[in-house]
Amino acid sequence: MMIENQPLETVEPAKIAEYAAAKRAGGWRLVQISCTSLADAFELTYSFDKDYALQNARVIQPREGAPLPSITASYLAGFTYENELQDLFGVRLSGLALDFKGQFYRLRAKTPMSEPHVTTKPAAKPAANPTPGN
Amino acid sequence: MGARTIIPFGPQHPVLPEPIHLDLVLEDEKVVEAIPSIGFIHRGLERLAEKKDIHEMAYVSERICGICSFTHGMGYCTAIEAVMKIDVPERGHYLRMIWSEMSRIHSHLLWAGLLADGFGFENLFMQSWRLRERILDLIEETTGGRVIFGSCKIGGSRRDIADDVMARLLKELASLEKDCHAITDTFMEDSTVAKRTRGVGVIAPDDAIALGAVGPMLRASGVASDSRSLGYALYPELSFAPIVEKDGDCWARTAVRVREIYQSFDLIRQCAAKMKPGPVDVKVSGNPSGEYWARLEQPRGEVIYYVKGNGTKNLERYRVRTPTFANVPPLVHMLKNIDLADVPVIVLTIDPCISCTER
Amino acid sequence: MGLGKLSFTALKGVFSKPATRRYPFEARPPIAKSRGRIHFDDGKCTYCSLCELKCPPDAIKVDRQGRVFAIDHLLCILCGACVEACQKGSLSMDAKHGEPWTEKQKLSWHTEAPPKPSGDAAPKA
Amino acid sequence: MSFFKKSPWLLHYDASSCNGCDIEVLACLTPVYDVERFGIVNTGNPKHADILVITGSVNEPTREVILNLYNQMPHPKVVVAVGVCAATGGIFRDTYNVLGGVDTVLPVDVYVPGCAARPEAIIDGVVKALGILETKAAALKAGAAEPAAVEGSK
Repeated sequence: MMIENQPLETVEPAKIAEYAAAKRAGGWRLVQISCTSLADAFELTYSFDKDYALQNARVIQPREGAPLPSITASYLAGFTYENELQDLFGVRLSGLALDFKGQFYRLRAKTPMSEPHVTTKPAAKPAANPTPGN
Repeated sequence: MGARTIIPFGPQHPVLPEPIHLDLVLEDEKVVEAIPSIGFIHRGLERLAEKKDIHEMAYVSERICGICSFTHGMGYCTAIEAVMKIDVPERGHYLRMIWSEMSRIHSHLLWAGLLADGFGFENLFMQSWRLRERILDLIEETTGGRVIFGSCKIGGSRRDIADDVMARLLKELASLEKDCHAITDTFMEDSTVAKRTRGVGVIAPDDAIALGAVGPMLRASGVASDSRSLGYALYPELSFAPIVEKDGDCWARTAVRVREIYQSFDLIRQCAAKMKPGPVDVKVSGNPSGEYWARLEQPRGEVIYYVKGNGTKNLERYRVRTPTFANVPPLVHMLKNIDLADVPVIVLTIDPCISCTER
Repeated sequence: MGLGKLSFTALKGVFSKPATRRYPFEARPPIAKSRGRIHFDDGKCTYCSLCELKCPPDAIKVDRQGRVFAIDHLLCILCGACVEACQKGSLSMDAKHGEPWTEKQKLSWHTEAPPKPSGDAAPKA
Repeated sequence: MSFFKKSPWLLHYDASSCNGCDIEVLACLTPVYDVERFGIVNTGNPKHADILVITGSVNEPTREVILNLYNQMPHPKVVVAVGVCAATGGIFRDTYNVLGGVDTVLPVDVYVPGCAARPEAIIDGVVKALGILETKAAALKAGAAEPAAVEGSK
């Protein structure tokens, strides 16, 4: 099996729109945007593809502070990912071409993925009760 | 200019077995805009990685979607194996490729049936699904499940295919391939199918790239992009070339998928010829630490599994970007300035898989 | 479609076997590997609870002290992880699918501890 | 099993299933399983339906849709929960957007186990539901009051 080489470079949050515009001009394809909730920031990764080569851009967006510029000006396809960031994580964005304002996903709880990762197995499992007989 | 009307499409709609909601803005019979809204079947399984350990997540991954289930399990395992630097035995890879190609055949036949139903060709729908049952029988014989295979695990495959079963499988596949021509010829040559699909929902190559289309959508617009060329599993050992059509309309997307059915038959035969006896899995110990973006080609297109391990038995982050999610912007683009009657056909030609999209 | 092909297709339809399986009047022979239902053989179980540990949806509950094995078939995803984990062969996969239920049931089995050959007191029931 | 007096129509809704059970419900209608042998027709209209087949666990947006569909169906009606997700939430019951099985919202008459439920199991479940449907129809004929519409409690 081949393990892909996946270069990762860090980009300032304010510069991401320019970065994406440069990628678009270079003929790259937007592959995905993913987000991980850290304790005090969101760790976003923008992936681009050109001729089967992957390039990742990492953005650390603080929870407070200036909203993240949208990349929908260069990649319209970004609107699904960015609305997802807004709905699931509560990342604030500016300049979205198509803003659903939190209505893209219909959720029980607001921004359910915003909490940072916790590793706990639920103590009480609502599973079968071991009662003798039957 | 007529008055504007908004017609809600879905969530419960006879054309789609799954719920998706579109607000179609109409001017007389013409759709001028479509606004999607998803989330009806959002479960939030990415967050389940906190509660289930890495081995259990393989089963959860398979249940992202019941149609492309095997590739989901395989993609997750590929990502974890890349992080943990696990070397899967050769036979394990070949088995995975055979099952993933079998699931491609079953998915494309299923989709062909749904498309036929979408433009009212009931007979073709029934015939496609009749053939699909034969591939499902083969899947059941080799894996034990019809739609959820449960055959992939971190470190290899959970089952082996015995030689006599393999011989029977190849024989049955050859006969199935012969029978497939009857329905695929209808898709390719029938004038009623062409009337509903030719020139409908055209997407230009540049638009397809800008809007992030993947898989058969992108290939139907003339862009040769197939993640199997990336070299995951043992695809570099097999000879194949991405199938490309140039028109970018519904007919071209149908043609790509129809030709992929036969490509998959060919790939299974190549795998069977190259397979050697040997172990199918390796023992896995330890926990993943690091991150990886695994890219695979599903029946519906490129899929991405991002895993981030922090050295515990639970992943810190598990993210899936499924092909239908990437194909939503092109769908919205295609649904502009078309007739209302073409909406189901266009929606179906992206091969929507909503449970994938919403996870 | 030419007339020749048309009549050929029609004749083929008349003389070929119907595709329909006449379930539930005739069930087809089960495929050996089919994952239909988890079967529990309480004679062999040592209540080690390995299956409980491996079960992804937590459908199995084992009480080691009380020697009770309980499975919720309406939670079981039929992955077979418990069958692979079971060292004693008390769990197996039945090829026949489960019956539909009108009420939720949890099935549990309880066995008395076998008389110990030496020393140890029998576990509390 | 006897032949049925009525031709029961079926309405299928995917609450938040993984598609596996949905496809198997559809497979029941195609040539190999062909439930139309029993007069069962898959309809898209709740006002024509007798049997509500639900796949997948219930989450917040689908809860309202299910209630809406159920209350539009005429009496007598039965609900069949297909697959373990529809019964209990299955492997997804710990996720944040899932409320649980269909019985958290509606009275369920038949549970079909399996992940994904096989077409044979679904046919068994629907056949069992037909028996319940006839009992309910007989009770209505004998003068029993129509059950009230199910209200969603927030």
